[in-house]
Amino acid sequence: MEEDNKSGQALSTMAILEAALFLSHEPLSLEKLRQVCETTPQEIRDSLEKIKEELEKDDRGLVLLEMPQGYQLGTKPEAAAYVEKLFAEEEYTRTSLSRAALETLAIIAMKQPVTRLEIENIRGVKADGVIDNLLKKGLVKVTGRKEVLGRPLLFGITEEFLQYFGLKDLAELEDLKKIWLTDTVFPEFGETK
Amino acid sequence: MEEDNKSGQALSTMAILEAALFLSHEPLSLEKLRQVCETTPQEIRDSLEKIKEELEKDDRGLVLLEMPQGYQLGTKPEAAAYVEKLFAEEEYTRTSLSRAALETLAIIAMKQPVTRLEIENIRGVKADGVIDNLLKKGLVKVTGRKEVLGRPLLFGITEEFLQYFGLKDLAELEDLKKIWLTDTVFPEFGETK
Amino acid sequence: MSTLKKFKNDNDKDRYCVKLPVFEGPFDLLFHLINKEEVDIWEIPLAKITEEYLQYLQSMQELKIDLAGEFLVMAASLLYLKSQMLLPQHPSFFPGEEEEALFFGSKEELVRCLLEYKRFKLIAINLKERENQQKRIFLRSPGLQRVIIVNRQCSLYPHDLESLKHAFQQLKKKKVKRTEMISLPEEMPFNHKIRQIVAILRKNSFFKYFLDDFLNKTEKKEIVLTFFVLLELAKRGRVSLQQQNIFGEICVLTPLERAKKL
Repeated sequence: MEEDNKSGQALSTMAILEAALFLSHEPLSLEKLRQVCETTPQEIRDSLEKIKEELEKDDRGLVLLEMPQGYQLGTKPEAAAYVEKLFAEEEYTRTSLSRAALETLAIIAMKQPVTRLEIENIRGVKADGVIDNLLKKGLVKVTGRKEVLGRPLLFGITEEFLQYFGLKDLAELEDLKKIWLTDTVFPEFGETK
Repeated sequence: MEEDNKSGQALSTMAILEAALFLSHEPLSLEKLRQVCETTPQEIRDSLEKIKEELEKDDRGLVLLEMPQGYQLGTKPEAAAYVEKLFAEEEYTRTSLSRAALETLAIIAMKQPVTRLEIENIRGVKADGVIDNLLKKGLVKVTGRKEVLGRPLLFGITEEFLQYFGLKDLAELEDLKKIWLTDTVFPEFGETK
Repeated sequence: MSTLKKFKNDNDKDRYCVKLPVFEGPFDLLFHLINKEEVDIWEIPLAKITEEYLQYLQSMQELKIDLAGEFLVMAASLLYLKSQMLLPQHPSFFPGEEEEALFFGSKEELVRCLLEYKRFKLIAINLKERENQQKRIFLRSPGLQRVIIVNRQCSLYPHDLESLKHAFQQLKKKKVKRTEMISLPEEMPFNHKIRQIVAILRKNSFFKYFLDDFLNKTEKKEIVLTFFVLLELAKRGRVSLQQQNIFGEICVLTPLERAKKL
């Protein structure tokens, strides 16, 4: 944009990326980063890779998250117990999803688009309350109607679903499906409460 | 707090500091950082020093700012022209302070606590508008009332004043006061427009 | 920790939940029972499992826990299967209708349902792990400070600090001179000054000056005189004075045609 602003020595793409990712509180797309850095997507990708490597070092406390909408910096999971102290309790206590919600989400993610009845048939329990809740949370959305009697709503997962579970894209979700094929002994589901 | 949370490998103090400084939107005091990291002030100081050194490298885009209230991460000045693109025009375009505002600030900084009338006597013009504006900007605050007829408000500068002008502490402001005493030839005041 | 809090202020129902395993529906319970038997899912001892299932329901009822209808449907389904196996030569007394109200009509169907349920449970476990991991990653929240951070880092602030220093210096000058009394001579060389200024206005083809252009004098008397002259000229309509905004520059304008007349 304003050429005259760019006085002083030039920064490396890595440095500009770090500054941009630091300032943003939402994921930045590759395209956005390209605009900011004024360089090629390839160099952005390479620099992001290098940043990721650097962050793996023990003296660094951040991670580079790859999300459906782009890249974002976060703190390392191991730092959680420390940095939590920065926040008031109510601020960071994020409620976990209930088992019912997780099971319902699993079905929707694997079988989408799927109707409420189909979900209920698999779990053997009513699903309206859970689905309403997931819709409210934005983890699930209505994708259309099934062209059968009664034209029931079809549900699918959202980008926020991927983000919530730290999945980069739908391909990573597909990897999850491989659990379908394995036949391990069924592990006891840990108590959530 | 919850000891059991601290599972996984331990992070270095540097890493925890980075995570904490990354998350905070305001300067963190040494005491606060000590609480977060659960270590000695000496180790905090050493680690901050190391972080500062690391940030000087060309591949890093951040700086560690030392401010009256503590430490904070910011982006390198050289990155400004790039990262500005992340924000909508109106968000980052900052209007410089007017000459009237600067003069008023100078008076308040030098003679605080000072009344509006005293400011007006020095500048020879009404100051209410300017003071209101500075109060709104948070650069100036009401510190009390002068015990004279009419009990006029007294004004002083805020911590944000120091931050705004990149002054580390009041000692640095004292250095500025020396200008008051030196007898240099008055240079023509540059137009702000 | 959260369990404790819940325990304190919740009703009986939740307190029982702490003691008894909670099941997310009839399949969940059934799965639990089969799991306990440690048998292959295809070799379910149906009679035994059915009995245990019913026992569990009974204990729940004794604790006055409201059972969802689905648990009873499952009980009916299991009993139906059991009866079928006892009477293998009569596949169905009430074909169609009866089966529709049940979860499954044959052992194969039951196993298929259980397997499908198991897969989703496994995926749910995987999601749970991911959730736990993600919850420990903190992101920067949108903060109002953001803009200030950027700005402070812009090369703007050293400039501001310089401006502040200049302001100090200027004030210092003002401070010293302010209280000085200026006495004007009784006979002001007024007309001479008017001619002088008019000459300037005529000589140049500009029609816009700044007040500072005229007041840029070293002698205080000179400044005062010039100021009065300009006011006089404005009064006579030879020039007009304009100030765009408060504390802004004052412009001295000479209308083009008038400038010629002068």
